[in-house]
Amino acid sequence: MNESTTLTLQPPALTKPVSKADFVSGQDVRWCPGCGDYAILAAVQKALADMQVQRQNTVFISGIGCSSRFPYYMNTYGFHSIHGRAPTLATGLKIARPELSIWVVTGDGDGLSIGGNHLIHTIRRNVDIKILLFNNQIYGLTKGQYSPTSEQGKKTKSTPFGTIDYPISPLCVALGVEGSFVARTTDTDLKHMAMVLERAAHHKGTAFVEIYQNCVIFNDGAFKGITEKSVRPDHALFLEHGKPMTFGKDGSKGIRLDGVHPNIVEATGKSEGLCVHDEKAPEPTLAYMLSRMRNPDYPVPFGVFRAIERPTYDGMLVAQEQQATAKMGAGNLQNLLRGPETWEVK
Amino acid sequence: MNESTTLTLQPPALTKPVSKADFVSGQDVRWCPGCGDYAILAAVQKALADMQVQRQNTVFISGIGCSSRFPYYMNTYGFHSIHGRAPTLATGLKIARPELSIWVVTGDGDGLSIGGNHLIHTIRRNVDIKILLFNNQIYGLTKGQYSPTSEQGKKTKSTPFGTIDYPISPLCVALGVEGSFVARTTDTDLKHMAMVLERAAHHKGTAFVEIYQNCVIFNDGAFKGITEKSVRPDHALFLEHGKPMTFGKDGSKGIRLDGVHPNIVEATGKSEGLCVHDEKAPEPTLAYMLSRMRNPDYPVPFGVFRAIERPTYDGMLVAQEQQATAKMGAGNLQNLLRGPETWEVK
Amino acid sequence: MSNPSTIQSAKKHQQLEKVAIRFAGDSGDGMQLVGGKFTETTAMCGNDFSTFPDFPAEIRAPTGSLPGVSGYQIHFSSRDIYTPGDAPDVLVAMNPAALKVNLRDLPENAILLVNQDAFNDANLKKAGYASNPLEDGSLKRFRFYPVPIGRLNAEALAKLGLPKKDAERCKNFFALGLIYWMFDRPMESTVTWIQDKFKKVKGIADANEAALKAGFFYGETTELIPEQYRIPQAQLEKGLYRKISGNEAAAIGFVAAAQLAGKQLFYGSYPITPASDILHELSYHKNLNVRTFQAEDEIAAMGATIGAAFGGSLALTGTSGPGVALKSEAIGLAVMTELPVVIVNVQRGGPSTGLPTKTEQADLFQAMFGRNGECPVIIVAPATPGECFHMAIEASRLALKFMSPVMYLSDGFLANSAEPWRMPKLEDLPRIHVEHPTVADNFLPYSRDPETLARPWALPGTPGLEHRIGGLEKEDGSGNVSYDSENHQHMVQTRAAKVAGVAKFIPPAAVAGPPHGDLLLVGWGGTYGSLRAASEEARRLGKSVAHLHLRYINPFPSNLGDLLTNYKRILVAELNCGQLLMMLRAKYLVDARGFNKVKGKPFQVVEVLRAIEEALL
Amino acid sequence: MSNPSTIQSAKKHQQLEKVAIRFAGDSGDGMQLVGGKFTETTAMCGNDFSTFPDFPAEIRAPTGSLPGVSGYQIHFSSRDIYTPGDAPDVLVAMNPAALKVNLRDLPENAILLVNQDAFNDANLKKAGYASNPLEDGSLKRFRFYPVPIGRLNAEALAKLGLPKKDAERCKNFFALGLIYWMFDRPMESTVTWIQDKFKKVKGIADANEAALKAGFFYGETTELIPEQYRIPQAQLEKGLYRKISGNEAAAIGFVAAAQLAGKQLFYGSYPITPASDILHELSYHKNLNVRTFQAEDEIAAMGATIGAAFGGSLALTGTSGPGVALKSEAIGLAVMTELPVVIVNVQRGGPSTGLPTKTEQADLFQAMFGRNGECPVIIVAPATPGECFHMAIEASRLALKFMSPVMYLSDGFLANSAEPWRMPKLEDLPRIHVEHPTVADNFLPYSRDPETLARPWALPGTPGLEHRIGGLEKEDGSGNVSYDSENHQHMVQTRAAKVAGVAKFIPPAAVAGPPHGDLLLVGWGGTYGSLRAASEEARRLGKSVAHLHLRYINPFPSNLGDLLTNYKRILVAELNCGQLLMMLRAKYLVDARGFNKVKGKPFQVVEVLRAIEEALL
Ligand SMILES: Cc1ncc(C[n+]2csc(CCOP(=O)(O)OP(=O)(O)O)c2C)c(N)n1
Ligand SMILES: Cc1ncc(C[n+]2csc(CCOP(=O)(O)OP(=O)(O)O)c2C)c(N)n1
Ligand code: SF4
Ligand code: SF4
Ligand SMILES: [Mg+2]
Ligand SMILES: [Mg+2]
Repeated sequence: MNESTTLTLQPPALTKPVSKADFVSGQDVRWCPGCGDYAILAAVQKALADMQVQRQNTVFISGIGCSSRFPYYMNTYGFHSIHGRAPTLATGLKIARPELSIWVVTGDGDGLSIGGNHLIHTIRRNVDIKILLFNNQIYGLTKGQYSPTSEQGKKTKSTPFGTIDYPISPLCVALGVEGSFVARTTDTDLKHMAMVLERAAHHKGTAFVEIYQNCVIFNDGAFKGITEKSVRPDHALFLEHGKPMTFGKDGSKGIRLDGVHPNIVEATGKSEGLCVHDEKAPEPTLAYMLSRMRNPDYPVPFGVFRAIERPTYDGMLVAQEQQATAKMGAGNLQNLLRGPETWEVK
Repeated sequence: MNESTTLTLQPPALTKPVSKADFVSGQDVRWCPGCGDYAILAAVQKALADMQVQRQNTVFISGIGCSSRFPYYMNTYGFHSIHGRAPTLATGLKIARPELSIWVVTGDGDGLSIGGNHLIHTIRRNVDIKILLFNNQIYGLTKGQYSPTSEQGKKTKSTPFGTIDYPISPLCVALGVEGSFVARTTDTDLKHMAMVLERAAHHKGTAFVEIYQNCVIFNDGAFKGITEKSVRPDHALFLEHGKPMTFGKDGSKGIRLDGVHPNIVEATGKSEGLCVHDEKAPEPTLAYMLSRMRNPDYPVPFGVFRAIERPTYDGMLVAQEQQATAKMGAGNLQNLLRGPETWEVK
Repeated sequence: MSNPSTIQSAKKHQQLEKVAIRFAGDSGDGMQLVGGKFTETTAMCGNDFSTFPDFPAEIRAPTGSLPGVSGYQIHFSSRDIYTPGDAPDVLVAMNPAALKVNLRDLPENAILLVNQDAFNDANLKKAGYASNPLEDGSLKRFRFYPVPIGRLNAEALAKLGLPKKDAERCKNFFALGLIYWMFDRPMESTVTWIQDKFKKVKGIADANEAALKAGFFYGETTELIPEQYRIPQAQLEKGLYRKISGNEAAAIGFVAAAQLAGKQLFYGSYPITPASDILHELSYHKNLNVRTFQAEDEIAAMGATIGAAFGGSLALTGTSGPGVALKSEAIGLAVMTELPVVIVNVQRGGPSTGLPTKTEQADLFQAMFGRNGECPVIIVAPATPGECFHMAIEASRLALKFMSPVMYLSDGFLANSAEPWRMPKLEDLPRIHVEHPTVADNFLPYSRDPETLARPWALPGTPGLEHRIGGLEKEDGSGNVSYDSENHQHMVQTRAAKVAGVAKFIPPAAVAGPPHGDLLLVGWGGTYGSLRAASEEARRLGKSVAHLHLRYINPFPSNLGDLLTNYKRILVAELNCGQLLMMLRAKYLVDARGFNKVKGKPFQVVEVLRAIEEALL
Repeated sequence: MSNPSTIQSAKKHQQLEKVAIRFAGDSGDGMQLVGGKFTETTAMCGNDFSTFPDFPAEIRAPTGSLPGVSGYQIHFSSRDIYTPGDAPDVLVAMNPAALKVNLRDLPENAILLVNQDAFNDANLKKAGYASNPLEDGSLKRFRFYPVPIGRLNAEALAKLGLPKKDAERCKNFFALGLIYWMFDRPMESTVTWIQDKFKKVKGIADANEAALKAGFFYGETTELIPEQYRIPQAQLEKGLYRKISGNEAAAIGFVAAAQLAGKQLFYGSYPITPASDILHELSYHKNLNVRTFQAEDEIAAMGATIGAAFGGSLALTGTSGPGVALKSEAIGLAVMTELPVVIVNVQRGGPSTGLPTKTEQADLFQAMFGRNGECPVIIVAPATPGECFHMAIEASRLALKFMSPVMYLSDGFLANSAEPWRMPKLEDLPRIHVEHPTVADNFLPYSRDPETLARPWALPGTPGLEHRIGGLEKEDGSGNVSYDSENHQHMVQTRAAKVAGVAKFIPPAAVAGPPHGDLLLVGWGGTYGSLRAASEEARRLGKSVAHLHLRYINPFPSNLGDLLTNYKRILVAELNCGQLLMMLRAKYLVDARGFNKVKGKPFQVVEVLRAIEEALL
């Protein structure tokens, strides 16, 4: 129905191979030294090169925020739009040009605060675009107010006594509207990022990826307790389809279900009875359960939570257009002007 | 922390008892004859009277849509605001006046299409307001375009060849952002509606209630297959806390879990092994699973999916204000003007 | 202007020049339907006509209530006609509420045809009548004909054995039949339509046909109504005609524009009265390279439209005033990124939710100024329903030529009003030339065409032209983000100059009437008909009055300033508090005065005439 | 105006009237900090001053890059001062990028103090210098002092044993010390601040102190810099002073207004540059009955503000232009429901995202006209940072008195610029009288105060006053939904009349300068300082020029039309393309001309002076 994405990922034989450097736009990168955005930029550029993506058929669209400067640094087509609205531009562009490969880059404020509605509607429609949400749990560009993902009690510029908002989980939100591809990765793990990005690129439909991203200036170390090498085994759970869910040093711990409730159990050696990850489960309940696991009670899951196939919005649109045209015949402007009824004045 | 809602529900001894008629504003009701909105209006007026709610402390706020005309017909304070924004007015009012009992009335278009973002942020903050979403799976007021809850393939004014959008489930969305009270009822069951409305009224925090509502003009019979007396037993599942989930004639069928997946089983007589409803489960996974059950594969659940207690936004706000004041002392305008540093010119 | 006195002393088959008929009843009474049928027949009879429906904001307010009244007016004539008529010469009132709501518009001696069976106590009460107006003599100043439509209709259908409710539903056709007789119109096309429409339920089809004929024969056989009128054919320009409303014309106009430009038409919209019909219409044309997107809100619709424009579509969005408010931030983005988008605003009564089903022209300021920063857009405004078609092509042409957002200001009156429209020949429509760069050498996304100042429209998919745009200020030429202060000033001026330069590519303004004179009546948009009729009437009365109607509002036609100096006085008539007026005064420093009305209704010809007369004192 | 020539032939302890110093360096170099410290010391020394920071849009662009340069200018004087100074008399440049970015503003003979250690190849390259400007003779036209600040600072701190990186971070204080010496300023208060600020890390505190002193002593002991200057105390009005920026003043002004009205202050906002600091400031004042709400977006912030106003708070929202665009639909709702809300727009460079950290006055049209329908709001605009306080009280007073939205137009310059502010005495501040109806008999939510046309503000919680409001047109009096056409016209006129009537309750406009004359210079909002200074200078040069500065823009003060007739020419100076200009021309039909600048920067006094001179030709 909609094979366009695949097409753009397979370069025609005659095109000369692209390298990571081909994706560097040459504009000065203006993030703070040490910002996690650099790692993500490098990972995206590398992943696209690895997949031999065609630059001219690729478009990066962002909103506003530090993260949203991303398109300037990609030597593809790009659109740095307005705060929260990137998914809407992406949807319009995809409808007009289904053959393009379209990526949305957004932040936790851009995507979940002002842009939350567009995000959920894009995901539910399953428009074939890839959404990367850089989650640094803070508003970076406006200099440090809390965001919808900031932990409760956080003291920020706008909450000197601590926030009282409950944080939102980007993945829960995506699953609340039946995201067909939902994943999480982190700026500190280039290999994992590459894997998730490639999976997202190949997914047909909306691919929603949350990327933990460190803001060195306003929220430094937000994910240290999860992603830093030394604590990672005990605090992160790496999901693999069809594999039992284990974590801890040498897979010493595992997740077992009690009803719909996940329990942590000892798991050394044996994996029986452990919950087996099924990213293809038609119902998203398991993915939803996983998306709610967080420190300190649970390890934080990384990887692909859900990846199911279902017709894309743009695919169905084109199909409907073709069916309608097949049925009614090609349209004719003169007939259109004529309308249902005419009369002649002589 | 926030006992305001309870207060307004308990009239002082001196007030004379209110009747359903007291809640009738006397303005001409302008819905189409036969519209489901009438039943909901009557149910709400009756429920408030039954709870002896004080009219002057009650505010109904709506957006735009047929459903959003609701406040005009309630003899309480009321605000018919603009499309999709009712939760924002309610939030501001609740922050300013936590002692008021505030109800939001919205539609599937008003609440989930243009207003989706405010809805999810209000729910996640757990602002102590009651949200009634009249779901008729259509845009009534604008004369029959599809809404975010319309079933796929629906032919409407704006989709003569059928919609290609996947519908959104209001309850999944509410659970995606951790709604503390999430329920569903229907305009065809006055008793059930009354029960759910009373539960919502007594909940401290955001109570989100989806009400199936029949639009006789543009989507007549949308829920007939679920809620009509004759088919109801087989197509609806009425949830009760602590009770096994059974449905069908004489409770002949039940829901049993296979992992996180619900299966329909024969259940006559015995209820062992059936999934027991737990609206108080700290994790919303079960409620999420239920919210995804739909015809024809499953019966559609009605009742309270989730009802947990957690501090409200307004409660925490007031508490923080009190703590800060206790710590810093009552503020002083002159000190504020003075600022951090002064000097004198003599 | 149709004047009731013209039909005052009518006899059998009296000939009239023009008549305005208003059908009024409950929302459920099918008044829009029979109005439409009468219009079609009128069209076939070769009259010029203009119609205007007036329906309630509620879908279906309680039966018999005042807010539930729905009306449809048709003005038809043997000569050119410009408006649906100030006041009806004939009013058909199907119930007390319809009578009450419409009576105040009815001039003395007008024909008043009433379904007397609906005047029972319950209905009288709902309409707030203390006594029955049919009996208390209050209708004496009209030529008043009470007809027991309910009973006659029931009797006529009795033999068909229909359920009572179904039979009752046909009474609108009874009324139509009676009016057909009164104006000596053929029933054939309506009968054909009925049989086709209800072909699946033969019983209903036959019942409606029977009701229609019963009404006709009732007129013919009873002596109750003494008069019958004939309105001869109009001398319309030769050609193939159809009936068209402004929304229909706009919709197909944009389809035509896309075809003329060899482009896909993208329409992103969120339903809103009175613009939704454009979405409905466009969503049918899947075989004409039209892609419609019902967005989650107006902001999304605007964002998607910008995305589609970036992708190379002729990208359009449509809404009404509140929706434009929501789009305004994103329109600014389209201005900054210099992408060709057209924004249709079918204006309605404001502010806020206002009067959603009523007409107004109060969003001109919003179109001009309703964005942050110096943010100019091109503004056009069609003047008649049919012109909605041509201005759609114009709006598209300008957007594509200048790589600029264009605001297209229609209104609730134009949207729903209908008139006969002579279909243009395809070959007469102007091709729209669009170019996309393909050569990578020295490509600069913000280089400019020296003539139009437009930047190149490089499309994703073109190898070597990869570039990035956005809402931050851009360096001219490269399009890179620039915080440079001189560049900012330069770009602000360039964007302004680009829009100002459009004046060189649009037709000069032209007046109807004397080239010099005492008064220039200035208007814009949907008020054309009333202003045109009033100014013609004024000239007929010997006044030195010309009429200037603006279709291009930003920029103004370049000869506008000069034209204004040719008249002693300038009267700017608008359905707002003086928006164009302010722009003219500020720009040309002329002491123009305003004639303003904000009642949710079009101008009446008589009131404009009166204003002209007062302005000439 | 400070002129470099005044310090040209300086000797030890030369006395000057005024000086402008600009500190410039990398975003990470702490220029805002030392600028602020210098300002505090200047305040203690009794000078009048005005400051303006100029920081990059990026949080921290790459070290050493041009977009990463951050600047802070202070203009201080022994006399009244109005602006932060057109051009610096002294520039401190901490690296090549800072030099490059600021050099074009530096007049000949100005003092240029450079950290020569930062001029290595890497940094030169980042700044795009082909050759080292310190060595190629290009700086000869300045009084140029290269100082090895990096090395000197390192040496001074060597004995403290700090990590190299930490020591290096102190070099801004070295520079500050040197400037303190140069202008003969005491170091005590800065030393106290340092020790307090870093009291938890004694090593850092001592290092910064040592750096500061080293800089001072370097100036004192070396012969490198021959001059030292003294700027005597200014003759300021007696009283207690503090330093205040526009955003600070606005924030505490609204707190004060709420207290004066006996109301809770509600502030609903979504962060946006340059308005966020108001949110930050207000969120502290939990013990002053202030409730802040960081909403999910600007629409939610506006909605919540309306909700809070309905509940009886003094309800405020704040944002910048793009945020106002988003709020515009809901502002219309506030107009229709006639609720008292204040909308603060701290204007920034537009259109679209534009130049977020730069100043501009291009949102006046948006404030006036940026909504659907006829939708008038009251508009006020503070003229100086300190006045942001008083206009906050005024805005609140008008909103509450007239039950109307009020737009408060600040800008990026006012927001961040600081000046000494004489604290008002509490008892001098005007109480704001607010009444809420409590009697149920004959209560009508849209009845009107005959004097102000305000409707009553009945609060939820009041028994018997239950009522319902909304965005549909309302019947006057009852407030019920009304589709009646006469009522609509009446309500549109009433809302307009209400806002127009505000003119009776605001002070008349007053000019500075001759009451009649050759030229009237008109401005509004944050440009006051430059216009005031330029017009004073023009009068000093013998020109017949008066200055009129508007704080009330809608409605205009009632004497404005008359005032305009007293001058031969009118020049309207604005940081936009002529928005107030257009309003004045349209309303008063005067041939006013515009002096306009849209560069993201305030007016320079010299350029206004030049414009005045040209206008007089
Ligand atoms: C309409 C509008 N409102 C507010 C802003 C100000 N703003 C810019 S970015 C931003 C939030 C950025 O946070 P996030 O999306 O998390 O991105 P980050 O900077 O953290 O990468 C805000 C509030 C804006 N540019 N436009
Ligand atoms: C900003 C704005 N956009 C669009 C509209 C038009 N509009 C009014 S109600 C509505 C949808 C109503 O659907 P729903 O919320 O489901 O309510 P229902 O009428 O079905 O009860 C729309 C699109 C509007 N009033 N304002
Ligand atoms: S502020 Fe934070 S998110 Fe933004 S560029 Fe700097 S480190 Fe990165
Ligand atoms: S259109 Fe539908 S939802 Fe609206 S009032 Fe009529 S029946 Fe009810
Ligand atoms: Mg962020
Ligand atoms: Mg609905």
